[in-house]
Amino acid sequence: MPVTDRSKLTFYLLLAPLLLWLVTLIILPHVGMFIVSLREKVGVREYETSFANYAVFFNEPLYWNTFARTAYMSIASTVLTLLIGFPISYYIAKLTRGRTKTTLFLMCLIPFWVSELVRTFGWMILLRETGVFSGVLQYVGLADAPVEMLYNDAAIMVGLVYTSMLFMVVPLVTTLDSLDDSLIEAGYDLGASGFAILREIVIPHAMPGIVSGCIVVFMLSLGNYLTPILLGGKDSLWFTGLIYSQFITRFNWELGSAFGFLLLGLSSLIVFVGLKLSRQSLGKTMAQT
Amino acid sequence: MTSTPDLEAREISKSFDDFKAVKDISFTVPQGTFFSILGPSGCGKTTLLRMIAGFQKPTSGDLLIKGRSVLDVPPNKRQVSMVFQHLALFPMMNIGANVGFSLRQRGVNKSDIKQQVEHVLERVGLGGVADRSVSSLSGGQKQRVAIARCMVLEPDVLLLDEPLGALDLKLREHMKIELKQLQAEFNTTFVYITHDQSEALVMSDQIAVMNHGVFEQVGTPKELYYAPQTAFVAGFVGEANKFVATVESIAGNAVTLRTQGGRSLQGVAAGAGLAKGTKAHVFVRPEAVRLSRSAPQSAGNGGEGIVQNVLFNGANSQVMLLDQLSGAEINVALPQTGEYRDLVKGGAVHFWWETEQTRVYARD
Amino acid sequence: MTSTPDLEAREISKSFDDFKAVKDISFTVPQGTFFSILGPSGCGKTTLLRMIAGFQKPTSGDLLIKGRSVLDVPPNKRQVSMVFQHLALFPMMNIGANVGFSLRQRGVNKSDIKQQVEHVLERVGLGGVADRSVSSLSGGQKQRVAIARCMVLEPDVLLLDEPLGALDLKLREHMKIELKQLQAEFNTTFVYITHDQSEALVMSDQIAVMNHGVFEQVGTPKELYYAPQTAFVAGFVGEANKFVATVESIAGNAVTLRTQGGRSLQGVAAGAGLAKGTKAHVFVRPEAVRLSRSAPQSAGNGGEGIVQNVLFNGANSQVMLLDQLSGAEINVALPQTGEYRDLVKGGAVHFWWETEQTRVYARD
Amino acid sequence: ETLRLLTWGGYAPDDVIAKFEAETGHTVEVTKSNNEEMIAKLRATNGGGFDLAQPSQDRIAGPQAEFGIYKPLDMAKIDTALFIPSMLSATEGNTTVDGAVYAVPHIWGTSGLVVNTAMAGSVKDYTDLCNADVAGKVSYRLKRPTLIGFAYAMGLDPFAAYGDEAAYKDIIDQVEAKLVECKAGVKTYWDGGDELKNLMRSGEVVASMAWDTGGWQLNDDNKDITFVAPASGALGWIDTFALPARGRADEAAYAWINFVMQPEIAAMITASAGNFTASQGGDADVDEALKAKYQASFPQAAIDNIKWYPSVPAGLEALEGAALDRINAAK
Amino acid sequence: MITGIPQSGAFRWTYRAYVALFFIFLALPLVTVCVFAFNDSVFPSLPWNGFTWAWFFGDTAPHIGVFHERPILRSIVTSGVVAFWVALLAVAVGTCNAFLFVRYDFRGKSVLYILMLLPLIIPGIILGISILVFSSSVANTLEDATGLWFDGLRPGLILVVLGQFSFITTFATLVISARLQKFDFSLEEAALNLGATRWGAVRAVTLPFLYPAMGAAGVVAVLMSFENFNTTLMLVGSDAPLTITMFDRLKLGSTPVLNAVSLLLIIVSAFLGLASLLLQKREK
Ligand SMILES: Nc1ncnc2c1ncn2[C@@H]1O[C@H](COP(=O)(O)OP(=O)(O)OP(=O)(O)O)[C@@H](O)[C@H]1O
Ligand SMILES: Nc1ncnc2c1ncn2[C@@H]1O[C@H](COP(=O)(O)OP(=O)(O)OP(=O)(O)O)[C@@H](O)[C@H]1O
Ligand SMILES: NCCCCNCCCN
Ligand SMILES: [Mg+2]
Ligand SMILES: [Mg+2]
Repeated sequence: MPVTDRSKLTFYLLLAPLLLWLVTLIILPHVGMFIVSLREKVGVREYETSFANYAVFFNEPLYWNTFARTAYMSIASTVLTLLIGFPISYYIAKLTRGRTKTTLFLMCLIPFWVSELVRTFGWMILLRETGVFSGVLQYVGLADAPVEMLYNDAAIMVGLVYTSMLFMVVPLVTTLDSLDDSLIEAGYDLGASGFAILREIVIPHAMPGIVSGCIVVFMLSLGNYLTPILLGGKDSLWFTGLIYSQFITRFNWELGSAFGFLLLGLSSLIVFVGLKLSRQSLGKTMAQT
Repeated sequence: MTSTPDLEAREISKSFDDFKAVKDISFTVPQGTFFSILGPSGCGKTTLLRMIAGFQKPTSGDLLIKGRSVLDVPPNKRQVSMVFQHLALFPMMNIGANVGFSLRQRGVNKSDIKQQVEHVLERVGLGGVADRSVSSLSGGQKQRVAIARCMVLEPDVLLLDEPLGALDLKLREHMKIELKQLQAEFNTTFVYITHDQSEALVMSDQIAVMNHGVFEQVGTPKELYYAPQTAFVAGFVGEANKFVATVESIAGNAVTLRTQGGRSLQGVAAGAGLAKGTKAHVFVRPEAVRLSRSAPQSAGNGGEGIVQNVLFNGANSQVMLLDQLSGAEINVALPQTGEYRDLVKGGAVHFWWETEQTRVYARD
Repeated sequence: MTSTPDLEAREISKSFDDFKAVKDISFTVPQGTFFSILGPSGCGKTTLLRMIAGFQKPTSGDLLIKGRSVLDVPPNKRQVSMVFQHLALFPMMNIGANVGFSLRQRGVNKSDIKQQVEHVLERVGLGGVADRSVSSLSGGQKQRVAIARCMVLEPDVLLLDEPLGALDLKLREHMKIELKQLQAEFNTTFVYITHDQSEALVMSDQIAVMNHGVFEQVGTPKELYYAPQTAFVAGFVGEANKFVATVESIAGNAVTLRTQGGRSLQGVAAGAGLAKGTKAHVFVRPEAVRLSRSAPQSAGNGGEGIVQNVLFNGANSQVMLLDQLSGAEINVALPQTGEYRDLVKGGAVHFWWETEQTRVYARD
Repeated sequence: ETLRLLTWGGYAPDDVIAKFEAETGHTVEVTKSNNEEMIAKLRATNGGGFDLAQPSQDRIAGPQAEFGIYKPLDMAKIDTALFIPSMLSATEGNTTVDGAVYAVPHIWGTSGLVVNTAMAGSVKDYTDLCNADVAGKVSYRLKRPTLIGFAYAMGLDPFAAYGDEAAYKDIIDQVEAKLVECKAGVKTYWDGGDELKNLMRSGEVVASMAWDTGGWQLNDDNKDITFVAPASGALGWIDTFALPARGRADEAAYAWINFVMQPEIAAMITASAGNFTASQGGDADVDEALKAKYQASFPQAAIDNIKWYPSVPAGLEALEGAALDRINAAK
Repeated sequence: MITGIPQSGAFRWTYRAYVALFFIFLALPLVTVCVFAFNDSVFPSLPWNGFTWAWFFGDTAPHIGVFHERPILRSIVTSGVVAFWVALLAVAVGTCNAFLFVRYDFRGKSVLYILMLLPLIIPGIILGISILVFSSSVANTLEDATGLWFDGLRPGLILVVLGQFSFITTFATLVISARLQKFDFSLEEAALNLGATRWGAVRAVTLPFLYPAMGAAGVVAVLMSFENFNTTLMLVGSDAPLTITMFDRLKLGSTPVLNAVSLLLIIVSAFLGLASLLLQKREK
């Protein structure tokens, strides 16, 4: 592009909204949040700068246990989503064509055109003690009393996987679609079995899609609030829940900000490690979504 | 030696829904032959090749490799390899891993693989590149790696689906010669698909000209060029002037015709179905037409033309003449000797060609 | 008539960082000329054209259109139009809107636009398509719309950047002739870029052969083909056998040389810088080499060769000979008469060519 | 004007709103909430976004000192004659900061136990919710009233320890241990009154710590369900009217206060919320059935045993919050 | 599609069954939500008490239908207003960003690009609280300094719009950039060559080319805005958008009126989603 021939004015006019957005809505707020997280409350309207709020986190097993639990549940839901979604994506991208393909792909998207709240609400109706599954089990005689399937980790997992599926399937279908069929055929032609082709050709090719799907799903799970709270009930403990309660029921912004920062650190760290392990770059994988 | 052919097709057909892409084709390819299938886009070449490779099941007919039917053999077990149009080199592997892929699938041990890969790469003139990435190669080198990848298994038959289609003009010219040399060196049977007649002519031992799912003619390049058996082959292979004319009389092979513009032509009957009073297609190659400054006293066809256009192109220059009598346009190859280099637009010149060079086909 | 040329470049240059893409080129293009710039990929053709169109500012030098410098005229005010490589037809507009685009920019009123659009479409043989969408046209028709879109403004100069590059072989052959006819009809100056020598030869009045940012030679197609002034032009325009040899003596134009393989050659000096004892490049066109069954008694160059390969390609068939004496490989065009059709691999044949056909250039 | 009212479920029934709108021309927008969220929201908006809030009287002075989210009431604009004088002055006393009064009382009631007597007859006090025979079928809120209630049931006196942070922490620690132990038997922690009612009605929960009114309302549908004042004493609360610091519709807010404190309107609200109001003569028009239920749940001894919330000193809430979090996290 | 790989019948059958099961899994919650919108019971759960339209049109307690629920109707309007502004801003800024990133090379470009992507990996709640905390402190400072009120910086619709805009813009930028990347720059040069001014060329050629992507980005923005919860919850004032209102109801255990709202939402979203797909198809 002959930048030199273009007006500098246009450049600055285009740059301005970007900077305005990033600086006032992303960068400064995070700086501000960090500053607030360093305020230790020492009395009525009296604050001092310290790491006391972070100390609270590290001194209270509850908080870092929740932190760890949130992380591994999120990782588990990411892996599960990948395992369930990959065969589906492969089916759509490689084993169907034309109208069937479009239809199946659309069917994958439809649930996600409605809000997460509605989707979770649906699961609540299905899983609750007076809900559909319990009723069906009793009806067919597999249970003689109502069965409670809500309010446990499995329910949370179902909800998380369900809610994240789109964000896995879309990038996977996109990358698998871009895999030239003749590569797969060439693999067969050269004597490979289906499994060898999956391992040596399909998965390496789909790696950017896998990584981008995993990052997004992981972030969505980690940052989720509704699903754990509505499906997990009294065991819903989720780190975002702690942050919300600091802000919304404890009006303790200082501790809440510290928690927020810790969550941000954790998510960035895990994403960073994931990118390094898979040798992908953020810019490249995110263009997949 | 009349040993069993490497490849034999018996009345093989393929239908998609109610569209018949390949219609009852039979042919045999003897060991070591460079066999080309030449035809326009959509005529069914790829479909035929994919049936041989095992990627598509024939609707009817049988396929034999080394005399044994392979209809029930899956593609990963067939002794045929395929070079894909866009080569289908695995971008996620380096060159060595690409070439060694099939050996790994067979569980050959690592050091043997390494050795065999190096050996076959050397044979295609690419020794020592095993550790480089596919993308670091030029188009022609990629081509050779794709062939090496197939040859490492020593297949009975190598299938190639327009492998030069994606290359640029100069490289394509070069690779034509190289491919033929590689084939001769490996002495493997090649089945080569193309829609470019010059590729087929230059490389092949045998060419099958395909159209609408059938083979119109199978023969050597020279047979196809000098003795095309159908109007389609005459028009598709090589350049030709084409006239429509009405048959006035037939005597044995000799046909007399009259074009719409009123010119009388003498030709040889080159296909069945010609009858007095019917319309016929007449083909004459541009290089068969001779020029002369004065009216020639020959027994063939000819007349006087006005130069419409001189298409100077070095050794391949042509003139376009307007036949004064019939108003037909005639392309004439200018002699390489440079004789008629002075012709200019608007000038008049005599032209003529021999009866034997005038091939007449019934209009279907 | 020595009127002011439509286009004139004076010592024009363009550098990117420290890479000089176009180096001090000067040329003039008289009104109504079909002027081609022919050169290999990356030699700077597009850069030169974009400077003329105004998309790039020359680093130094001057550009004149109809005698007036246009350096300070922005592209949307220059009286030159450009046909882009991929045509750049606006897909969001129908054909009429495409062709009328420039008129709309000038504020011409609607009914006039409609009329002029229809008129220019008729001139390119596409009357009545104004309401159709661009995508409904074939490749060749799009080409003509692109030209019509430029011609509607009656530009002084029409620039074309490899407009045929994206078309397939058969269509390209056809469009060559059509483009030349359109140019003649509009009588507008065309500046045409290509890396395909056959395009340039067939269409142009004048060709500039470009290499590494400079014009190696400017001349008519025949001049370039028969009297190339540099080794690059001799190699790039048309096919040629090329030998490296050492100059043994020079007498006026006549040069005697000896190749590495030991063959003695007689040729004509075709460039400056030849001196006894220096290395030289010798070029001979394949069609200049004659074959004979027995040793010829000619004064030119020649010897006996073994057929390495027969590249049968109809009228354009060639044989590759191995010179028995020097071990050099020589490509020979087979005569169109079909005389040496019987040559087969391994056979021996005599070859010779004339001294005048042997062009010698100093090695730089 | 539009009156943006931040209140509890049932405190602003549709018929009252319709009447108010018809009489005054103001419109009312209701946001349902609870004490913590009211404070949190007003803290976030710095006292903006709403024109009238209804926190409990014990939760006003602390947050006001900390965040300054309310503005003083102009008592001249309130028709004080409409209020029961003892409640008015008690509330004034608890909500005076720096000499300014911040709240007037609206509705009062108690927290205790709602029990399905047919299935959970054994539940007489908060700690009985941990009994094995009701395991899996009990519920309570995970909020400070639960801590306080359990403390009393365990024989402790948390209100007495309000002034002594160490003593209070000790109490909370014991309660925390108890609640963690009880957790396995809890069906779910309820959040809003309607949620609890649904749980009890469907039979998924048979006993819960709850507001008195919920029990009485459930009793209409199912005679087995009723409110029981716990042995260790019900907890008494008064919800108030307070003006957010930056409300924009003070006129409408005062109009609303004076409107709903009229005895006949107060009766309508009692019908909807289930609790009695601080309106002088407001219980005259109240449904006799409700009065009967009240009397059944509260014999004189139980009334005397009600523990009224004193104002919460700033700072205790952080302590309680951490305990609640740990209970929530326990397995 | 790969036609060439033969698979055993059993394998193919199992695979298809798995795919079918997957789609049942996807459809189940939504179908359930929709079906229970017609249950003549005050709880959205079994038993099935017969069919009713009451949760849409009912006007007597407890059977108050959506169309007579003032708070729900109001929050739908609120959501619509928010979505409109978010989409408008996100598409406008996203288009500028696309031009900047696709058309210009400048120092710090890659850093800005990563920053632009960052909102994708910042949990929504953190975006929400950071904006809340920051805007509050700015407001406090300004108010202390000037004695004026800065209500726009306190939780309320403006912050909700800004909060959603802060991450939806990233999506808009990606969608529009992808399209712009496919734009053949020579089209713009052709327009210049034919006498258009720079801005005229962009308007006549580039923007029309981008319209489908801008439209698709707008629809996506509307959908994301409508369903956003995590960020909105932290920034909402007294005007609650629909998801917040529904969440409050859901926590309290509501009547099937929620199912009715959901059904309406599903219909509208499906409609919008289809529209965006059609737009994307037009791109091709
Ligand atoms: N899977 C399929 N389903 C339906 N029709 C098909 C299928 N594969 C090919 N065809 C049709 O069969 C005909 C022959 O196709 P094929 O690909 O064999 O042609 P081709 O000769 O290889 O052409 P090209 O030179 O363009 O590659 C075409 O008309 C094509 O549309
Ligand atoms: N904007 C630019 N910045 C730096 N180098 C450039 C730029 N544009 C062109 N070049 C370089 O200038 C040289 C000439 O490029 P140009 O595009 O003019 O070649 P060309 O003759 O048109 O080639 P082709 O036939 O491949 O189109 C090339 O080496 C190219 O890499
Ligand atoms: N701790 C104070 C509890 C106040 C409860 N108000 C209850 C309203 C019930 N509808
Ligand atoms: Mg094909
Ligand atoms: Mg170029």
